[in-house]
Amino acid sequence: MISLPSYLFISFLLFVAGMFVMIARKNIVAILLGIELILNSAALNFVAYTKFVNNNLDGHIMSLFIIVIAAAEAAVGLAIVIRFYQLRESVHIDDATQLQS
Amino acid sequence: MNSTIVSYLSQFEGYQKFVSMASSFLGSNASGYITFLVFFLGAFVIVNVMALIGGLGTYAERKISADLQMRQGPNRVGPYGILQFLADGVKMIMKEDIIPSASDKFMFTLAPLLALLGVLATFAVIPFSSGLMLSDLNVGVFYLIGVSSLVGVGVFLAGYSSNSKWSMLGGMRGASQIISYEVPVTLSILSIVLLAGGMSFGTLVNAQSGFPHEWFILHNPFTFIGFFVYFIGALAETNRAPFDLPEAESELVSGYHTEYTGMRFAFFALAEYMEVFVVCGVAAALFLGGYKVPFDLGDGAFFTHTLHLPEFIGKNIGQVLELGSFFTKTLVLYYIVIWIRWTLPRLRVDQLMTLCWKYLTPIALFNLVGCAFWMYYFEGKSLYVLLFKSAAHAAGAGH
Amino acid sequence: MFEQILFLLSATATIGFTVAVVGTNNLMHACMYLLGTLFGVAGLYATIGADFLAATQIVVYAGGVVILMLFAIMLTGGAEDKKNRFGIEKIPSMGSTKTYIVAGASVLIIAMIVLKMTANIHTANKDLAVASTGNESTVFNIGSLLLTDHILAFEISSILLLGALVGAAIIARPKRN
Amino acid sequence: MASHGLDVYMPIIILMAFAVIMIVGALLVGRILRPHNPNALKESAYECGEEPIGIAWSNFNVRFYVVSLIFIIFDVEGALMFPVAAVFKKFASIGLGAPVFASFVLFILILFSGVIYCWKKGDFDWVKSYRIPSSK
Repeated sequence: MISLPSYLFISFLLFVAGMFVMIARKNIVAILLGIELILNSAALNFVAYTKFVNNNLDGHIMSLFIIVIAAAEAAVGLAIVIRFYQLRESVHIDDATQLQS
Repeated sequence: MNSTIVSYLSQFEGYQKFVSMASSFLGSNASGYITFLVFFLGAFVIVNVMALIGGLGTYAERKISADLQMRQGPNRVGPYGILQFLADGVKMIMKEDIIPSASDKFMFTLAPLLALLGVLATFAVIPFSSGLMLSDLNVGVFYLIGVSSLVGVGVFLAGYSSNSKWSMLGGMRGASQIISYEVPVTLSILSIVLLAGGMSFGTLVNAQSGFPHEWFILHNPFTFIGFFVYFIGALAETNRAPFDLPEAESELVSGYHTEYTGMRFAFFALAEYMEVFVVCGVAAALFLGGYKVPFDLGDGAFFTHTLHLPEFIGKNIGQVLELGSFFTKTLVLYYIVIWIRWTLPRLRVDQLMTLCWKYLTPIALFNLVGCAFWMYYFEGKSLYVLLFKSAAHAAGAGH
Repeated sequence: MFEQILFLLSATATIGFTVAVVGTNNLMHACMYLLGTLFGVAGLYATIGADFLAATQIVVYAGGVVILMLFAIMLTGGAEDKKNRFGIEKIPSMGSTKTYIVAGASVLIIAMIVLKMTANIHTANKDLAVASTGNESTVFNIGSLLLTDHILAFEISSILLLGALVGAAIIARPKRN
Repeated sequence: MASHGLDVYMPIIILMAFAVIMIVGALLVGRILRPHNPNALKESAYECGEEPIGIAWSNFNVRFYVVSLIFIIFDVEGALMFPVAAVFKKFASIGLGAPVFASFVLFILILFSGVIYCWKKGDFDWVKSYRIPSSK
């Protein structure tokens, strides 16, 4: 039961859900939330392949750095959202049409 | 060797016999079920004992504060009022459960659950003794840091979901305070991990020994400062006075649990008192030798070999001594926490942030570098060993 | 036995909470469901023997990213539902029918492509599943790898974090005028 | 008995289940015991006896975000440093203490420069660091 395809399937579901959230939502914070789901699915894939295919720990290192980058991305992304909100009083993605405030 | 409660029990013949008996009774290998049963019973006992300690904590708090202020304290229910917490519990459960109509009901229910979940899940790795440790995770301390940060989410949610201004202010303050002080706490734990060479509580405790000079607090000057950094940070993380800004009565009514009544409020209080025990236990395990007993009495070899007691009894006497050692250290720290609460005035928010980011975090980083240097330069030998060696060397040279 | 139970619990939590994240229309609730998903993924890591990654997932996500997101939601008007001075809804609805249709269609296309690409992995499963070994701790191996093979990535990640810290602080800090 | 590797996670699941059971059980038991007669006044938010004005889910100061930002950077830093700290002893015992110490300290120094930056920019001064952002 616990085999590579089961992990890949969960990872696939996470990816699809993240994709759906990213496209369907209009709130920038919700879009960042979808990105977190996608990054998680990628990290899960790395660990699953590491376990079932090549059995060294490089996939773990990769997932560790994915988590690091996800945290950095969330920090910077949410900072941009907050700045955007201060300027335009909105977190609607369609309002973000100008590069300069 | 992972020293969980199951591996401790499985070294006795009776347990093995019981497992094989159950296996033949069930017709299949029963060790999995027995393991589950042992863990379940162990977790049940630990949760109940901790809830009792949490309850007694409220009693102790009131009694000690009364003592410090030359009052009587609770003295009606039971001898010396010791059953006061039961009366409080009964009162809490009889109280009407009010959910504010403007609140977010789902979050309002979720918040105490997260706070309690964050505390209860840490009990899995607390080393009560070498045998009574539910699971010796390889990432023990790291796991504990992660799970206990759920309490911060719970506090924030409690403040958010109530839709009351006092609660919201308390929740924001509480969450930012908890996450801020997690930084110096993590860094001081990191320096101990560096010296012990492992993250599991088994490794961390076994790197120390029974006597104070073998504890990590007296290992080198950096860990000595690190203990105080950890302790101050842990005080702030549990929202205890002098860091009780999230629930500052004189400013925020009751902070993040202003709108909570009855059992929901009781769970926040219980989670807080249990978390105080957890951070005191971690301080005892990391810095004060944990469950170690002087002269290695804890492993029971003395009782079986010198006093010729049966192995089962000898080992269990050792375990009881270890439990006593751990609980003594933890409860002394618990007393100090209460003592500090009733002695020091509350900080202001800006002082809180200044203390965390301008003092504790740089000090903790400096400690970490210092411990790394100590590890590299002195190969991790403790100050005592170094001094003793140099003294012996000087004495040898003198002759 | 317990391996299966842990896997089933984690997988159920992951999938269930992910569906909830997709389904809910309340951003705060979505954040909480995301917390559940992340815990489920941590459980999945635990079942593959990646104990350190499971703990990292809990520390970084449960303690860090989720709180950061909750703060950001509060700082961008919380759940308050009103129009701003441009007449735009301050907090937009989580999506409209149009976006749901577009998202559904693109997800379906991606799903078909991915399933087509990975169709043979199910048949190749027999060769793949043999490589799994015991569940020894990964902490020391990860530490050793970080200090030997991946030392450059380790150091550069600190520069990345420094950049993220400085950049995000500059962006979020209100300008003094 | 050779305990299976994943058994160490069993107590965590059990304890989490206990937490859920405690909350649900107490609320269910309480439902039988306690009175239940709500009214609008009881269910309104507490504002010292006044009628609540508006709702509380409003904007907060950005300082909270900057603090949590610094926290998450340190959290991730901790996640990277924990395994390195755990193997430090092993590397030191085989005579590789110096390079490991150097890379470890370099890592800390790079991050500490970020702390110094935020310190200098006044992100840690809770009171006087910001004016209220003026709405244009």
